[in-house]
Amino acid sequence: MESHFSLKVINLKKYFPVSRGFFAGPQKYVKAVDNISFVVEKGGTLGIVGESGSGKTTLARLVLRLIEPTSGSVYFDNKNIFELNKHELRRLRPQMQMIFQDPMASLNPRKKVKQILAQVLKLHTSLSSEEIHERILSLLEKVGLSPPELFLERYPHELSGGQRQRVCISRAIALNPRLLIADEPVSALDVSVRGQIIKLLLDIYNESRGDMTYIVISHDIALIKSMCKNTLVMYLGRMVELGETDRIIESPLHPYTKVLISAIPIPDPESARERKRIPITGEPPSLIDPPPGCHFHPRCPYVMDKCRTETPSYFQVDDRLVSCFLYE
Amino acid sequence: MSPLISFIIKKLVQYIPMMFAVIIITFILVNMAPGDPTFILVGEVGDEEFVRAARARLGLDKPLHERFLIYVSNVLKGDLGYSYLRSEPVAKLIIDRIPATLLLVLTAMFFSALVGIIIGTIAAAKRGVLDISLSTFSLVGISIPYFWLGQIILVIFAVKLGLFPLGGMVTVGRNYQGIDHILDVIYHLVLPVMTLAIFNLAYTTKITRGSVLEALTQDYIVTARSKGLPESKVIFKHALRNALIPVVTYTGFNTGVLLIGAILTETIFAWPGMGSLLYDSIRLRDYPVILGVFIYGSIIIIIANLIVDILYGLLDPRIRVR
Amino acid sequence: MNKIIGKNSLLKSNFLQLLFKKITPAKANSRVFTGLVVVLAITMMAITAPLITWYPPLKTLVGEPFTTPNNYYLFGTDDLGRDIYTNVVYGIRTSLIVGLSSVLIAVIIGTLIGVLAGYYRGLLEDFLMRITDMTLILPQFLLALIIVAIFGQNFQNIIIAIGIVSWPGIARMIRAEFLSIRERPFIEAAKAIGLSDIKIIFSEILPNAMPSVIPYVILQINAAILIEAGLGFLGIADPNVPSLGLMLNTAQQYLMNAWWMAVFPGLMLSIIVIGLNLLGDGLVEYLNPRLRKR
Amino acid sequence: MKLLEISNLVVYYSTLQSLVKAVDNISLEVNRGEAVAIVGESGSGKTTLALSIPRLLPDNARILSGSIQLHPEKIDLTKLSEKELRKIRGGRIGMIFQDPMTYLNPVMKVGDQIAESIVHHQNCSLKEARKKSIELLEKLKVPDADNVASRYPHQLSGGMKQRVMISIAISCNPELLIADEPTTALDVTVQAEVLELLKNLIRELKTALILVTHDLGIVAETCDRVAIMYAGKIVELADIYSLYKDPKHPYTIGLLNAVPTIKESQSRIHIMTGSIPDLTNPPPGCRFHPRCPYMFEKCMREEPPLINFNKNRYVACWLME
Repeated sequence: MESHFSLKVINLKKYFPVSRGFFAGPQKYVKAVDNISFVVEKGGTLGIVGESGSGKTTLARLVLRLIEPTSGSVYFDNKNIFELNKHELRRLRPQMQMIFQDPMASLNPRKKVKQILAQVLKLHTSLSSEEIHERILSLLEKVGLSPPELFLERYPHELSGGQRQRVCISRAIALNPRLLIADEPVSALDVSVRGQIIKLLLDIYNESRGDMTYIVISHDIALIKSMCKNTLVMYLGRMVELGETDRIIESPLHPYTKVLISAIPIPDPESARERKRIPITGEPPSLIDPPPGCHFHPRCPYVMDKCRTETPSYFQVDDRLVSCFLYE
Repeated sequence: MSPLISFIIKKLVQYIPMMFAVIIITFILVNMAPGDPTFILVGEVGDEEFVRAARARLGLDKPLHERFLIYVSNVLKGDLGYSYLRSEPVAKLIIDRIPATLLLVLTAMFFSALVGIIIGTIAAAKRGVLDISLSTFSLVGISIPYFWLGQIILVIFAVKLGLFPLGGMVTVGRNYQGIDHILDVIYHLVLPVMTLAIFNLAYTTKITRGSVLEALTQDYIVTARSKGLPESKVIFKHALRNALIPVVTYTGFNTGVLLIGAILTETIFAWPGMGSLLYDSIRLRDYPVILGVFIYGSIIIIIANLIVDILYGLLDPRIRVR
Repeated sequence: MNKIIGKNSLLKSNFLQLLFKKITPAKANSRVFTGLVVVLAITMMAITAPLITWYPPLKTLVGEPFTTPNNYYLFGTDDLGRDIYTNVVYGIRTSLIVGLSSVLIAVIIGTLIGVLAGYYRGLLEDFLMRITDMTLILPQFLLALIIVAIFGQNFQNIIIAIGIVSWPGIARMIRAEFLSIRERPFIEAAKAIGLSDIKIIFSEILPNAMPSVIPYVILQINAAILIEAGLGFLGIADPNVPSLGLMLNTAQQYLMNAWWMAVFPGLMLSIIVIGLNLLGDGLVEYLNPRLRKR
Repeated sequence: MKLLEISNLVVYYSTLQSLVKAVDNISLEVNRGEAVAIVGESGSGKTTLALSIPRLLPDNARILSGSIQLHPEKIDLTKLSEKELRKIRGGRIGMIFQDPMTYLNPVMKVGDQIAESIVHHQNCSLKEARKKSIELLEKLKVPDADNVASRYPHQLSGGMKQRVMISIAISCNPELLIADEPTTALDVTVQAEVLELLKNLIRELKTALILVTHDLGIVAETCDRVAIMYAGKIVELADIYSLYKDPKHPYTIGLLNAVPTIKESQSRIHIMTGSIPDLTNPPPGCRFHPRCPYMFEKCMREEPPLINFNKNRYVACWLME
């Protein structure tokens, strides 16, 4: 049966054991990703938004099987990637690629741009070295590094931040992946360079004409708004809201989403000073000992008794899913 | 339980297996030795009756695992064998010598750490002035082997200049008592301590300087300065406190080096410690004593490391919690 | 001093310029350079030993015993009438052979254990690191001493014994490097493109670990040379091989009247150690990216 | 009423290869109780400018010329002796830094770190200072301040640490608070809270604020005036209402539109080409010209001065001529 889902994540969990001393009690876990499910259609775009410690990066690594899950499954083209053996997985790798937050750190400092790209191509294609050279040139051109000859022999430290991220993008798209995950693709870059990279990513998406599925991870919902149709909001490892990005920003349902959106600074003094901010106190609690019930309850302005003991399941509101008892 | 106490207990638990490791390693080595292990465990003894008795006592005719248990229990009881040549139990021989060695090591350590930390901090604070002479001193001090340095010091200060005694711990033939005895020991202590301390001083100075320099580049130093604190406070209260953490680690790590240094130095100055004992035992092929020195030396070093680990926890609150 | 060496030496050729072409703090650079010059000079002496000495090593009564240094016996003779100069030159050879070959053993064992522990983690790591930590804490020198004492005082055993006691440091270092490098995103990127473990270890991690490991290995050679000399000084040495440490052991008995027997071997030993320390320490600073930024 | 007057300040960094002109001939005034933002990207010299006021620059930086006068006495901070300056640092000028983790001493209890400053400037006993530091923390809405004061930095969350940092800065009621990217290391929700606190605090204490940041969003909510810096120069200086409504300098326009905001639709992202220039060798003429869409011939040759063309508005661009 042909499915139009490119990616289907079902009850995905990743618990990291916490190492404790000799005299500690029972083994504790950091529930970095706690029971997350979602689907992305072929050619669709999904943004994952959350603050530090929300588990969004862990989720991305799981979806690419860079780490093994505690439980759950990820179907990529109807294949559960966790059931693949090493060999099959390696064959699937070119189909799913990732762009990392810090372009400097995600490039081997001892390899030239040429070597970095050639490595990918050699691994997954049987092109001759001339063909590889040609491909590298066209790839560099495609990500806006022109003339490409200028960049072939450079080491990562000899590039600017934006150029490095372009190299990372060219590595990720070298083999025409069908799933591209961008983890905070611009947050390590200078403000004036961010626009260029966002545009490049959008161009690549548009050029693929519905072949490529995008997942963008960020703490910045504005970035996700500019790139993704749908958004998944995470808090302490759990999904709190899932739905269309514009709708979420316009009328957030979950109290955390509301707080998050009202906290974003707006570069316009008049509306910024008029805006009513939802009061919130405290900070995201420790991941090792998260509060029982709804993880957000200690900071939630709408907290009820129930929230302190029971974990809310997902409730459908219009075409959105939200994990909050207010919508029971 | 306070976090500090549980931290200390945790450390103790970590170090006990190390003590066992020493015993196990010794046992393995002895049993892997070519020929008859009796030779090594008992020594090169002519007396057949003695050898037979010793073999029985050590269970050398029994299978390996039983022998191991006997060995471990012997060592734990403090029974390291018997030095036939000196007609004394090995343990007693060594334990008698430990205070002399420790006196040497601790005196050298105390002086070099004290002076080294002060010079190192000043050198870091006033960069440029002392740098070249200090780095030369550090380099040479670290590089010259103890045993040669000791010989040179002996030739210069004792043989040529005659300022200090040629060796020993007390002047032979004069039974000094009380304060005179202490002064006499100090008089004999000067040259060997000097030999030992130079290396450690050079090393501590170097580590302290580097460590303070490193600390001075940290962001919290800017905060301290932004409070308007005088530079002396910035250096001694903020930088040095942080910089001491690696210094303590290195000092602890150096105890081993220093103990070996003391063993070598004692040989030169005929200082009646473990080193002289070891040296004589090597010449006389008194294997039980050699093994004993290894075991006791290792235990001293393990204890020193344990102390350093605990100190480390006291200095750095971040370590304690984890 | 560095300037003079720099001008006169043949070494300031392409090789060095290649090595130091990137901007470096002048101080670390000149230390590496001086160290390299000293080490190479000593190595040359060791290699050309037969050409620059006149007497066979270890041969007794090539001159009167206890001859003071003069034109024929540059460093004098010892109690048995052996030429000290000849034995010092051959002693350097011994030191370098012991240093290099024992560290080679240590590097092989250390890399194997360090890589296994650092890359594969888990129980294997716990086990290997426990062993490493235990071995590391033991007094290396005394351990080497009893190994040689038990297994016999020959040259081979000395090298093996020193190799055996030297690996834990290297293993720890390599593991630490692996642990930190494998957490860096470019390793994750390499996994994401489907690189195999072997390739990740050898082409991604190891080259990035080298800058920290190489200076450490050099300092380890130094330690090995000192252990050999120390053992010799305590009389644990192969009597058929010239050894600086053993010479100092002999000299100890005649310190009162034959100072030259101690001075020259010790001086040479110190120079080797100084050279290697300069080189190793300089490289630590030179290759440390954090220090380099300043 | 003027509080601080920076005139023609030039700060250089010497690196191994060359000199970097981090701050190049900058003049700026700050009035009492006023909140001024210095906005720029990395390498614009904004942090250097801020740090040169209390002279907390790294060793390889040098104030080459210009003056920084503190009113009303008109003392020139660039010429003051270290000893005199120490009275001002932490006393009249408080500092808040970017990363509260690295800027707090890891081996000192946070309460002591606050108290230290109080003891130094206010001549009181350590006991009193400790009491005051707990009061300060309470003022910053730190729950259980007593307990927090006796903890080490690593035991506190980012937001708590930044509050400790702020307590240190305001412990002696400074006339001027300099905050260098105070919320960059924090999460959005925590950032909002800390900014709110900071805003109320400066209003209450009537402290002037210099806020150094790259985020124009933060500025809009907290400051009265903005200085936009690019490559060591101020390119635009304005009160925030007119700046956001009607940005003049092409760089300011670019910066305002460079990042998507939740208000606008996708298509509005404006793309600034190129990247930040290398300050060892800045472009001649207007430093922004290689990236400027309105660039003309004069821009490549001559450097535009910062011209006042309307009330409190200053722009350094030949288009304004």
